[in-house]
Amino acid sequence: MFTKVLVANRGEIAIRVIRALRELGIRSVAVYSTADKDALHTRLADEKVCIGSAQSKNSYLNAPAIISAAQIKGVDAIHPGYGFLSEDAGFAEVCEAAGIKFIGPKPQDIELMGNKLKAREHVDKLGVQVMPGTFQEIEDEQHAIRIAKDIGLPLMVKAAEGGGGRGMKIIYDEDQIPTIIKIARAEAKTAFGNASLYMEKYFENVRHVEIQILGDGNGSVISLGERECSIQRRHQKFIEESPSVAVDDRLRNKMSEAALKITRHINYRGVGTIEFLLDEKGKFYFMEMNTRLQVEHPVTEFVTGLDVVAEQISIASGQKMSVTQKDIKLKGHAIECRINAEDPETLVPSAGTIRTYIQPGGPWVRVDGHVYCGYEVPPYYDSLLAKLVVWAEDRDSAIRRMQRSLDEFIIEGIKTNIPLHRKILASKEFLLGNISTRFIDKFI
Amino acid sequence: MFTKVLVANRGEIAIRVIRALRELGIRSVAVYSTADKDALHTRLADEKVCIGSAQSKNSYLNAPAIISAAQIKGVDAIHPGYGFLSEDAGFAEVCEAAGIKFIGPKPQDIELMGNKLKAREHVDKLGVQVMPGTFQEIEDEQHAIRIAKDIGLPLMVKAAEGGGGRGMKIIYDEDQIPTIIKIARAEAKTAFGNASLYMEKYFENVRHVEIQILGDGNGSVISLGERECSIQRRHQKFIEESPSVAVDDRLRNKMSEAALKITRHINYRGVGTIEFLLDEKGKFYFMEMNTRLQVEHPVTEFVTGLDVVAEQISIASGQKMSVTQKDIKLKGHAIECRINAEDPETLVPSAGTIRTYIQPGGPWVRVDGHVYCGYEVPPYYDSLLAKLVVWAEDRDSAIRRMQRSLDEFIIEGIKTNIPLHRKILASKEFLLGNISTRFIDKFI
Amino acid sequence: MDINTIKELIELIEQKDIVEIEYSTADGKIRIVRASRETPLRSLAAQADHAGRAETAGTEIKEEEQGISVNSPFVGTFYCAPSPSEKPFVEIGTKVKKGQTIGIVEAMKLMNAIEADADGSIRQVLKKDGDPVEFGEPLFIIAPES
Amino acid sequence: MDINTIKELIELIEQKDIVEIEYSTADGKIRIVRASRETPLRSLAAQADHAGRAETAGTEIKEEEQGISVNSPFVGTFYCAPSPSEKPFVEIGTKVKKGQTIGIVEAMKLMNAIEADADGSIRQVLKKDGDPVEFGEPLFIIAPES
Repeated sequence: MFTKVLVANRGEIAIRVIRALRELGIRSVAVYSTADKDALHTRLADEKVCIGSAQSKNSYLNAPAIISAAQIKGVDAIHPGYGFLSEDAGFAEVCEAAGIKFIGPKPQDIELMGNKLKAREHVDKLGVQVMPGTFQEIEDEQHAIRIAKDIGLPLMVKAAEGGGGRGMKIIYDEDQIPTIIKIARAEAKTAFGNASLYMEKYFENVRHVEIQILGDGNGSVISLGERECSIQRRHQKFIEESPSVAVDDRLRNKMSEAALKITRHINYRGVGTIEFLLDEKGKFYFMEMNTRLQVEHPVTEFVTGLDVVAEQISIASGQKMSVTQKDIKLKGHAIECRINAEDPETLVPSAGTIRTYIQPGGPWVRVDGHVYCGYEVPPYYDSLLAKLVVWAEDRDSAIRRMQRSLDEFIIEGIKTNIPLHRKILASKEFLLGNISTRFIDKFI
Repeated sequence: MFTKVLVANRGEIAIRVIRALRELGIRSVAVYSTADKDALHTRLADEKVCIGSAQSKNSYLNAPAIISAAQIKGVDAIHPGYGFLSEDAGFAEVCEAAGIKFIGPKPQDIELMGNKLKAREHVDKLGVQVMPGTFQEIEDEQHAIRIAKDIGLPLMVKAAEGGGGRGMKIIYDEDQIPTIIKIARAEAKTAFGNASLYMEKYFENVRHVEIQILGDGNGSVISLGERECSIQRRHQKFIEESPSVAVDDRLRNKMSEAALKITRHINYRGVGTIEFLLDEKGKFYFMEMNTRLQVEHPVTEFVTGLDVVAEQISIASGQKMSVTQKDIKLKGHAIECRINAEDPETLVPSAGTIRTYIQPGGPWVRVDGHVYCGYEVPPYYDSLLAKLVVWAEDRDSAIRRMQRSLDEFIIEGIKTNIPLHRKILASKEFLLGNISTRFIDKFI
Repeated sequence: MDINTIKELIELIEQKDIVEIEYSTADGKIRIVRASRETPLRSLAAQADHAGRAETAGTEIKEEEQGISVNSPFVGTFYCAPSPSEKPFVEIGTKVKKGQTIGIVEAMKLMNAIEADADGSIRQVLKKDGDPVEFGEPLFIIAPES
Repeated sequence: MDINTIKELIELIEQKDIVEIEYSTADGKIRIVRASRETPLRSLAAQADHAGRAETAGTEIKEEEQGISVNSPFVGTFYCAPSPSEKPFVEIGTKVKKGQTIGIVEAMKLMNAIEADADGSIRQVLKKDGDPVEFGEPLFIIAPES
């Protein structure tokens, strides 16, 4: 097992990883930007290093600074969390070259799945249904128009190097094609350093259901069941649950088999998520794979009883998985609400000082947060303040537990999306499980 | 089910009950003293009523004020929490006479078990081994000396109407008998309104292990397994866990059978705890029964997956239990640390204003608390600030999780016992499970 | 010093990180103290009220109203008359003597007489017949005899 | 004293670590009190330090020491000389010119020259050869030429 690990992230996920490290008896090193000198992750870690200025590119995305920090602190491994450098194959390579274990998949797997076009090709060859769409990048407007005629409108234009809901545009009308292609290309270039685009069919009344997998890099890969993540706003997940009301045992097995086929083939190491689109008839399509820990991993932890982060760290250190597929049984129901610092009406991020912060508690309520009374939310980073996660015997009880937890959560000084979560949780449609990726539009 | 319930308590247990009520869809009414106008339970309840001044006897022990509050608010039932009026058979009777359901056992059962001498007699008759000692109250010093010769020193003098660790004195030497009897009698009179005393053998290297039971009042009583509560200071529980390292399946069944025999015989309704003393040879003795919800119920909730408070409320409303004995399976290991506002060296309660309050979080960590940043801890009540409870697959992992949670818990402005908890959790003896009711003495 | 200077000072105190200004010139003196910043407690109450859950324990009676507040010593039900068919004990303007019964709070079927705390006249009756009242809640304001 | 003087005073109080100013002249007198700064953050830091877990990011250099702090622009390892066998670039008292190399911070095998920010003399060398340094950590204090 590792002796000392650097956590190359901030906010709640840095704290989540530090917690796992501490429980495993591993020393933790936090890195932080000058804007984060009062951030909680720097206080909970055993050691800390300032790596750069407030802007992410100078600190949390600054690979040389992070490697250098790892070297002066003498760590065995780096945990990238999610976002930032977590899906940067180059960073994973540099870590390994510097003799520091990267707690994540092998660099070539990050690269394969990071390029959405290559990933589609890989998955298609294995006989798993992918989203109807192109397997090559779009050459020009004319090419795009031909594709549109082929697969039919509406369409989604995606950046080949995008993912996680970023770099996506919907085309409803052929006339929009030239303009949208132009904008999307420019955005992809800026955001991902790669202007490659591709197109997929856009479905309206569908669910986003994903399978959490865990592989040991030695041929053993298991499924930890599904997460229902259809409640999204601007293609960003907002509420997640496990299990999904739309998934029965048979479908769960089919989706798990597909996910395992994709990952066993590359002998996947670490945690990963296969995102599927699920239609009303129970047909599912591969969308993309995330080769990292997900924000929403706690719902899986609650229903499986497995500490996913401890398992991830332990696998990276060369240990075997503590469980086999037959140990994984989903029990009860878990729901996560992402509590963001944002205006619940306009969804504009809200920075400022937190004057009051009273967390919900009691039975089967988990809060993964990073803010506290008196903390100043800096304007530079993600707006996620806390993940509020509950578990109960069944979905109805879990919803009631989430409602009372949202009622208890008191955050003052900045605006949060708690009122919007309350509205959604109280809606009849959510209660009935009649949800789709378009669900949230009705509430804003 | 009830429509509206009054919670006749304060602090964390009032909040715990309000949470359960809210999840059950029942309106909650908080009562509070003038010292508690900023207390969190008054904010989390749906309604609130000020019932009297700061001193408990004028407010939380003021039965007429509580009944009157229940009447003006039109509630169906009263939940007494623990402490205060929870084991007052007279209060339970007055509630029922006023047409308000008392969420607890039948008054006669509270009375039977409330008088420790009567309880001993009841249990002895059923063939369950009770603590060696007297079945009648001590008449005078001479009587006490005769008993002492009979059962041998050391002895424990207890108040017949005491319980919960209060009103107890140890006698090591015959010469001490007259003095201790005199003091104990005076104390019992003041504290419990009844000067009756009795004597039990005092064992030194023993454990306090209790069985949580749940009865529906219609003949069905089930056991929710044991809690190990040996870590005590001044006969007050400090750390609790479930299961106990000293209890295997066979012993668990035997202790559960004894507990069920005691409670089935009186057709017990609601939650209750049978406290046993367990010696090194695995022999156990009945000490007393608590006819109410216990502080440490969360450890049972964690290992059974059952919401004990919801179950208690639901039974009181006349519903059936949601589980049968065969549904109860203990999974993993849970530990609770009671976080008190007290000096960790002297254990003197510490009132004052909380300047910083940052709770631990993350996977399988539960905090049942009632304070917040800026809250002023009043000097009138119990020093319990929060119960920190963790769960993990096994005891070692649970201990590590508790250690990291204690490390994360930041409370400033008042002194707490967190440093003492840390010391205990880090000790080899605790890790090995070599604990007894005398354990904590080594740490103070 | 004219009103505009004062306005400017107030604006300054509001914009900047200042709590107090004392300023004297030949023609006068002024001291401006900024309202204390909201404490978490206070704002918490505001939030709770906003959520519509917590109810106010009672109207707070300000000292400045220059009356003596008679508060309920019990939780219970307020009655303004000895029985429904009778006239109220007092009305606004009624002259009262210290110790005189001016209302009743019923708790658990017991009728507790509420007495005037001082000689004077009833300035306000804050509760209606049959209203639930909490411990310490103001029932009457008496304007004391001067 | 006019409103502009007051504005200037307020700006001063904000820029500097001042809580209260009282100022009297022939034509008047003013007292300005700044809002208190103490936040829970501060006490949190105290606790963390007390627990012995969080390490201090670096020595804080006070303004009063009247020197210019040269801070590390990188996380890495500090070297005071071009190579182990050579003499340090500077020592206490060494006269330096702005832009002159006075140390090295190595990050990922890259040697980054640390340059003097101003003409002057080295007042303090805060790190020893081979010390790990964080981003923004002070390495030298230069007493500027006056």
